[in-house]
Amino acid sequence: MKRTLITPARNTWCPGCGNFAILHTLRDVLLEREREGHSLEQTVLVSGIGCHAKIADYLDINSFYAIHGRTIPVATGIKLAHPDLSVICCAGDGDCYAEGLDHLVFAAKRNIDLTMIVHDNRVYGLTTGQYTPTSPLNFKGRSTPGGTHEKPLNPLALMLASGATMVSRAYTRQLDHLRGVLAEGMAHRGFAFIDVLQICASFFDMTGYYNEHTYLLSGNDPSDFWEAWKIAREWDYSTDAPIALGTLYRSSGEPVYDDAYHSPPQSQTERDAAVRALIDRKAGRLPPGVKDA
Amino acid sequence: MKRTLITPARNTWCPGCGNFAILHTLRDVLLEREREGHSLEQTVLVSGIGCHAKIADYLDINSFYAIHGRTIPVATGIKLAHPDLSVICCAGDGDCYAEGLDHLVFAAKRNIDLTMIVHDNRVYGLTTGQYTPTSPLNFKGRSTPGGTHEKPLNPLALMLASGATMVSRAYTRQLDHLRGVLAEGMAHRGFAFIDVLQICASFFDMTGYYNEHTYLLSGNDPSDFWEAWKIAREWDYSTDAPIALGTLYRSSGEPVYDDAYHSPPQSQTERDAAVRALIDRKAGRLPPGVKDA
Amino acid sequence: MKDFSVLIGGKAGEGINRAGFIIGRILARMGYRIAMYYDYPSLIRGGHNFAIIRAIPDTAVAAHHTTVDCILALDQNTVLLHGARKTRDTVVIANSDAVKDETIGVPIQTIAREEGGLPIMANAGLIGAFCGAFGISWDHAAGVLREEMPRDVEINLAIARRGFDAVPRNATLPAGKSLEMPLFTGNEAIGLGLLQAGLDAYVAYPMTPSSGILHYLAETAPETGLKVVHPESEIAVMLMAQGFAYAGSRTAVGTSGGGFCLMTEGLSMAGMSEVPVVVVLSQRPGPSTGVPTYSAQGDLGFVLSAGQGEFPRFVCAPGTVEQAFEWSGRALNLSWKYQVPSFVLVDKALSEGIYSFDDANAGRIRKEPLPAPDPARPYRRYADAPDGISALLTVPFPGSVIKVNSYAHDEDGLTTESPETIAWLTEKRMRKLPVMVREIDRPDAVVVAGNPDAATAVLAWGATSGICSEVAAMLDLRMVQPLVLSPFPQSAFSGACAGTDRIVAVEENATGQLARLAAAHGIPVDNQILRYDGRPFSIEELAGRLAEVLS
Amino acid sequence: MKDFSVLIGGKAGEGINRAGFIIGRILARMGYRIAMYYDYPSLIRGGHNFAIIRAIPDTAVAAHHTTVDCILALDQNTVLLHGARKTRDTVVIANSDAVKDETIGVPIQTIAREEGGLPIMANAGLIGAFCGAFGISWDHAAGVLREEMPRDVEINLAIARRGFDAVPRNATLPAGKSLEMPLFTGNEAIGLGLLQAGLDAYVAYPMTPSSGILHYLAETAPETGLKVVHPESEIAVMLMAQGFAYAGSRTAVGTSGGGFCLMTEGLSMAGMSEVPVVVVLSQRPGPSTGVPTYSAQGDLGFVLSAGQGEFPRFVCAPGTVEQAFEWSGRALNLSWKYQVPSFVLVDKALSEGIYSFDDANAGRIRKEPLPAPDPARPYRRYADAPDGISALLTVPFPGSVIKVNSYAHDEDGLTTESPETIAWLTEKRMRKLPVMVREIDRPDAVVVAGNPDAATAVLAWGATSGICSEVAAMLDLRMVQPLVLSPFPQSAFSGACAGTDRIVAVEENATGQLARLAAAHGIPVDNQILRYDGRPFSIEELAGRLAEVLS
Ligand SMILES: Cc1ncc(C[n+]2csc(CCOP(=O)(O)OP(=O)(O)O)c2C)c(N)n1
Ligand SMILES: Cc1ncc(C[n+]2csc(CCOP(=O)(O)OP(=O)(O)O)c2C)c(N)n1
Ligand code: SF4
Ligand code: SF4
Ligand SMILES: [Mg+2]
Ligand SMILES: [Mg+2]
Repeated sequence: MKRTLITPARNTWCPGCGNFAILHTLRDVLLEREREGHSLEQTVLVSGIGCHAKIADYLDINSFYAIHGRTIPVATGIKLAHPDLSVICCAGDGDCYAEGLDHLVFAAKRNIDLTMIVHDNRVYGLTTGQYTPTSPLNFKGRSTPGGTHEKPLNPLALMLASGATMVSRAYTRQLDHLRGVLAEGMAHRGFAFIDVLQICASFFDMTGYYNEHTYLLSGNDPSDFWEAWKIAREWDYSTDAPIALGTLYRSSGEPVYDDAYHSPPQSQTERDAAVRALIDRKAGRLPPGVKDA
Repeated sequence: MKRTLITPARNTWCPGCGNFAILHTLRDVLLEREREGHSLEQTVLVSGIGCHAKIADYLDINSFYAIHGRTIPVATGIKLAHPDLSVICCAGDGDCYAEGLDHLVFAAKRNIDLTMIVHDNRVYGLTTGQYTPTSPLNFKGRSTPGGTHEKPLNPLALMLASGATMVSRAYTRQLDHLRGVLAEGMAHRGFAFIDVLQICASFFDMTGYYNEHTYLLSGNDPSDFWEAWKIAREWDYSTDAPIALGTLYRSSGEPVYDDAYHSPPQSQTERDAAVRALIDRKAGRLPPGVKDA
Repeated sequence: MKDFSVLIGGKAGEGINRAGFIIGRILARMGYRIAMYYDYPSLIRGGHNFAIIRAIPDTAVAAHHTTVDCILALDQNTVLLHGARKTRDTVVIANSDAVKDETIGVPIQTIAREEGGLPIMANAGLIGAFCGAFGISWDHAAGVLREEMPRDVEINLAIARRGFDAVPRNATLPAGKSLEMPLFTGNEAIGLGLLQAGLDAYVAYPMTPSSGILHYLAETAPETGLKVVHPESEIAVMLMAQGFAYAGSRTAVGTSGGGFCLMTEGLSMAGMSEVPVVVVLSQRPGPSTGVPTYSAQGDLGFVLSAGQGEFPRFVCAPGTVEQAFEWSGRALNLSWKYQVPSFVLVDKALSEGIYSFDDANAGRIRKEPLPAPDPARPYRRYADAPDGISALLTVPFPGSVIKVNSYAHDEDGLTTESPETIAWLTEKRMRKLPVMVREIDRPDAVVVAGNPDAATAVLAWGATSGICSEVAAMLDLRMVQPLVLSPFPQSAFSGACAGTDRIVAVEENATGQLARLAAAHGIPVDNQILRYDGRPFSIEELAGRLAEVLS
Repeated sequence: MKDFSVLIGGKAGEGINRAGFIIGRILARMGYRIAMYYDYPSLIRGGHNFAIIRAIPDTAVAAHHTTVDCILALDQNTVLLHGARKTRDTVVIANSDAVKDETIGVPIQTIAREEGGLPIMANAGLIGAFCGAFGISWDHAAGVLREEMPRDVEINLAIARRGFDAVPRNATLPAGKSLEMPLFTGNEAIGLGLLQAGLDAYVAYPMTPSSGILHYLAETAPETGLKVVHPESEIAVMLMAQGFAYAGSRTAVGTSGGGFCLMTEGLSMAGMSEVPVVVVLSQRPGPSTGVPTYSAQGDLGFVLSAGQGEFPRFVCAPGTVEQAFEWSGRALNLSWKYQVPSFVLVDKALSEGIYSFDDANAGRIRKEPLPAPDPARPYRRYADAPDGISALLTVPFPGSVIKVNSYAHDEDGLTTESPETIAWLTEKRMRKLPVMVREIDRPDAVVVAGNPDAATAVLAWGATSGICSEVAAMLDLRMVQPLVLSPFPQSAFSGACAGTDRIVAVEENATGQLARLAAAHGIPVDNQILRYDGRPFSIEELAGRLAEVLS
């Protein structure tokens, strides 16, 4: 029987929600990878909390439905325990640009091999429409009925400044493009960051705006950090400007954090001996090998 | 009697510690500001936890000796309560680039009017020498005796990407320059970020290295974001490179977050009336002015 | 029909909460008092939402029955899922555009479309039909609708009128004698109580079921001058609040369990630094993300001991909107008076339930002035005092340096490692406790309802005490509700329980947290009725469970 | 001289801790058992550090006396501050380069310089002088020094020898009969116990007094294959640990109170997701930053109820290095067996104290295999089970999809809002409790020492139980130490207290947290001896306090 990779859980996203696009595109990418020989058992999805995170209920693969803002540390633990796993984070913009921002910067800094998909609807969906760090200046949400007083973060610029080795943007109404970027992210060794402009049909429907302002990158050289930086700064998530979709930056020469974590666990016998040695050495019964603390 | 601005608390920094330079330079800057008419009562220092933070015990001005990583939210609360206060954060690199990094990015994003002084000794001093986010790759500390596997953060690049409107670097062995930068930071309206390369005499004494590699910026145009970005990327806090000291970036046209928080508190009578109105309106006894939630 | 219940149900996004509120207001203006339970899953569109509005003329009401007198069905699910709530007399009015085979059908979607309204305006048609069916005059209904639907009011009125006209009058609800009482959610009542007591700032990160406070206070800020901040995380919230307080602003924060976890480090800082802060914690079923939009009482033990180290704290747990209004204000004053953290511990049922607010009988708390320090002496933030309470100055203060500190410190706020100073500071903190006890251990810290002389008592806290009061009165039992949980009002509680020979605790948790607290204070509980599925008891259910236990 | 104490003092940065350890080892190799208390303020250079090493041949030792037999003074402060510890017989050996007017002066700084050593090597001279003064053979001393100072060993030996030769022999310490026992800090013993029981990964952010575990495990990782991570914050620590566990690595984390606060949200997630994790929490005086390098027992109540919602947890509180070794391992097995969080709750006194480790009599815990799921059925992560314990599989597992979830969920780990499933899941969690109680409520969960038949008992927990044992034996009292605090070992504890008519609790906190727990379990405490200045009792102090209370 062919697995559809969709669980029987009832889908409760709103009609028109961009999350459907991410769910189905990711499913397709995973199936494609399976055809290419990547076992799905070796894939793990980690989600935060928010509308986006329901994808953990819907996608029929291993998943850790974590807490608000914390996809990355969970995913990091999984990856360091088992560097052979493919680990995907599906996070929200409130989730990972507000509550959990520090983890995001550290994942980029470490260049840990994760695929980071941010469902960036630029609003807190599940808690009914407050501003997030990528909402435009003057956004009127339920916690800021008079409009926000702060400019948004530019997550692509932040990721470039933090050391991410793949930095991309996609859009839920550009399905083929989205599929390509997700596949590229999964194939990338290192921290692959993908900001997906995701339509929130209920609280911040930017379909018209995005349709008008987005364009597909072509001909850019993703190994050129300076060009990437220039593209990243084109649109500041607030002021009208062309919005590039695609991979701004990709580099493969950087050290990958999890490379240092491939050691196999000791057997009980080995461990017994190691502990024995640590004890004996403290009583001078073994030549000092490891320096004592 | 002239105030020395130094409390009677016993100073417990190590001999040769760069924190002395920050303490005395900041003291001088404050005294100078007092002479210029800025009342010291209107100045508040917020510190984190670490060697750096002891400055709250030593400097005889209003202070909030907070917890590890949390200078910024405390300072933000103080500033929003009283936008007329001058609020200074003295933070550590472990403190504000690890534990509290998200607050730092948000302070920059908001462009809140704080002076952020990071005592960047590139090591956890008070907890005896572990690596921090600005320690170089392969740093051997007590938690990483085999060396770290991750490249450092570049805090200047991060701050530029996050919206800070003043981004500077100083060095504790360049006292006059440090004094100038601190004074400039205090005079700046908006988020003034100063990464101070601070010598840790006990765990990471980079004096020789910094003496050799640092140079004073001159002739750069701090209003030129691109130039600032280029200077910020010269040195990655790991690889040998020239280390610029000075103000890379300064801009004054951006909205300042605390500008929206100048409203005076209501009197009890006004408040009584406001609550009365909110209650009555719910029973239809007042024309609906504010829309109900 | 002295005790009237109506259920309205439909999909998320169809405005059930709002429609329920409007029906409540229509009845409130007729002199009824209202309690509305609002049930919704954690999703934005679709699914099933419903509200049960219970109304009694002139009499306080807190809970709902198993059955209702009227069902207003926007969709088929409402009819399917609530069949068990029907009696022979229940009137069902359904949106005939979406619901098959019901007694009274009104094509409200068609009507809304025909009148040029948005789809969501269909519920005006259902409200109109409800009024028509229950003999509520059109003018009365239209009056409320005009106030509550000011946008596109004429279209809404036209839709409602067509609903009104489409149904036969079924019964006539008699009017009560009372003036209209305003309807508030528990969250709004908390916000109002804080405002009344002089709140200067409110800082929160959204988290169900506490977000309503943030939304309400943000929305009303232009009228109150309140500074409202929604920052990057609950950690920031808790720390910012103390920055505000240090600079002289009375400040509260609001959250639910997960967000509160992130505040515990800052809470402990408040304990050491003696910077005041009010924490509103609205409970939902845990552990962890749990069940975000349902109710629970599972965080009492956590709140009582959260934060490393030992420091006094004030915890109150209101159960009604009047209590929420009064005790939120008290919490604010107490926190500033004693320089300890204060908690307002509530639950989703109260936070998001809608209730008539008995303004005239609600305690109105105003900002209490604080004692000034001795002007003859230099100010010391942590000056020793017999009751442990140093005079509180905030920055900027002319001529004073004000230092607060999360380390153990001396009277000036300078860090100490001296054993004597550490011990002194610990004792200074702890000396507040007896004074706090004296302040709160008064009869009003523990509510007694039902039959106060009954030998069997139902023990309850938070929103559950509402239904327990009603059922206790029904069954001639005593109801005891401690409003203050820390410091424990030992004598008030003993007094309230005096003469009982049996105590049954009713709680929405799995381990009996209030029962444990009572036992620790020498009053063991004989039986426990626990519920932990996120749902409230109906009156009949609770009465049945009590009868079982007592039989 | 059967019971020998030596104090060494100097400035931070002069290697007092290390020198104390080496003196301990010299004595340990003579057959003594050792307990070393290390006292230091929170600074890196300067100030005053001291260590008191108490040594008894062949007999366990845990605490120190008010007075010492020898003072080794690197600086003047040591002499000034510890005058009260001197008896007529106390031998004071001082660094005459820095200390004036002492009985025996040795110019160790001059010596170190002359021998071409670094300034810090001066303390080798003092160690040598100590050996000389107490008749410890040079060969014996040199043997230990060679092992402990492998870098520049010849210079160190030359400095030590000159110290050795510079002092007259004062007394001859008799040798014991035992083989040298290794010396460990509590932190190291915890690390070892975790390793022994099969730890795969350790994740921590540095925080005194728990950092020693991180340092030790990182340093020994090349030999143990352990994965050690020091990430950006304690929030990351707690979440990473659960990522590790989900992917099959047995993982522990370590912190102190402030860091633990930040872990509580993740802790609650572990409660809901049933992902195992071991938390080592080493206490220091709070609230908040408090007094980082001193000891306290103020976080018990917090640990027992931390995290929103209700879930079982296992809490043990070892008081000796042997207990730390054994119970850390048990905690690891228990967490994985029951899929609940386990705590190892210790304090600075144990964490950073140095003790002889009685390897032969320490329980050696090995990794317990877990039951496999029924291979005939599709794997369900939260499959129902009579004892609430579903078989635990971790990713990757061929043919299985493994979903864990912080929301209330069904057997497959899919989110639920159904009242029945929520109640089922709550009960599943709670059903573990009686099984956990059966597992731990055995006599070894509560230690009885002193005179087990005495009618007066001293109740203690954590490191304080060491001194309480000794004082209880002195005063012919019973000593009761619950090693397990959650679930509470009710019958073991009742058994241990059977026949007492008076219980005196000794705790390092201000409110008597263990006393409260005991009372809640039906064993009220009659008297409390509380200390909250961060310092340990000396034997004489505690005996005096006890005598006072019992008089
Ligand atoms: C610690 C914590 N704080 C707050 C919440 C409440 N909360 C749940 S989802 C959410 C916002 C989600 O926004 P986003 O991450 O943008 O996801 P979206 O719903 O838009 O997909 C919040 C604040 C929580 N679950 N945990
Ligand atoms: C939540 C929390 N985690 C850990 C600590 C322990 N701690 C105290 S200071 C410090 C490191 C300080 O490093 P840094 O901020 O660089 O300051 P420095 O000492 O170098 O000035 C740590 C980890 C703490 N106090 N609180
Ligand atoms: S609220 Fe927005 S993000 Fe959430 S499900 Fe609906 S459309 Fe999607
Ligand atoms: S450890 Fe380093 S940073 Fe700390 S006081 Fe000493 S020299 Fe300064
Ligand atoms: Mg979002
Ligand atoms: Mg540092």
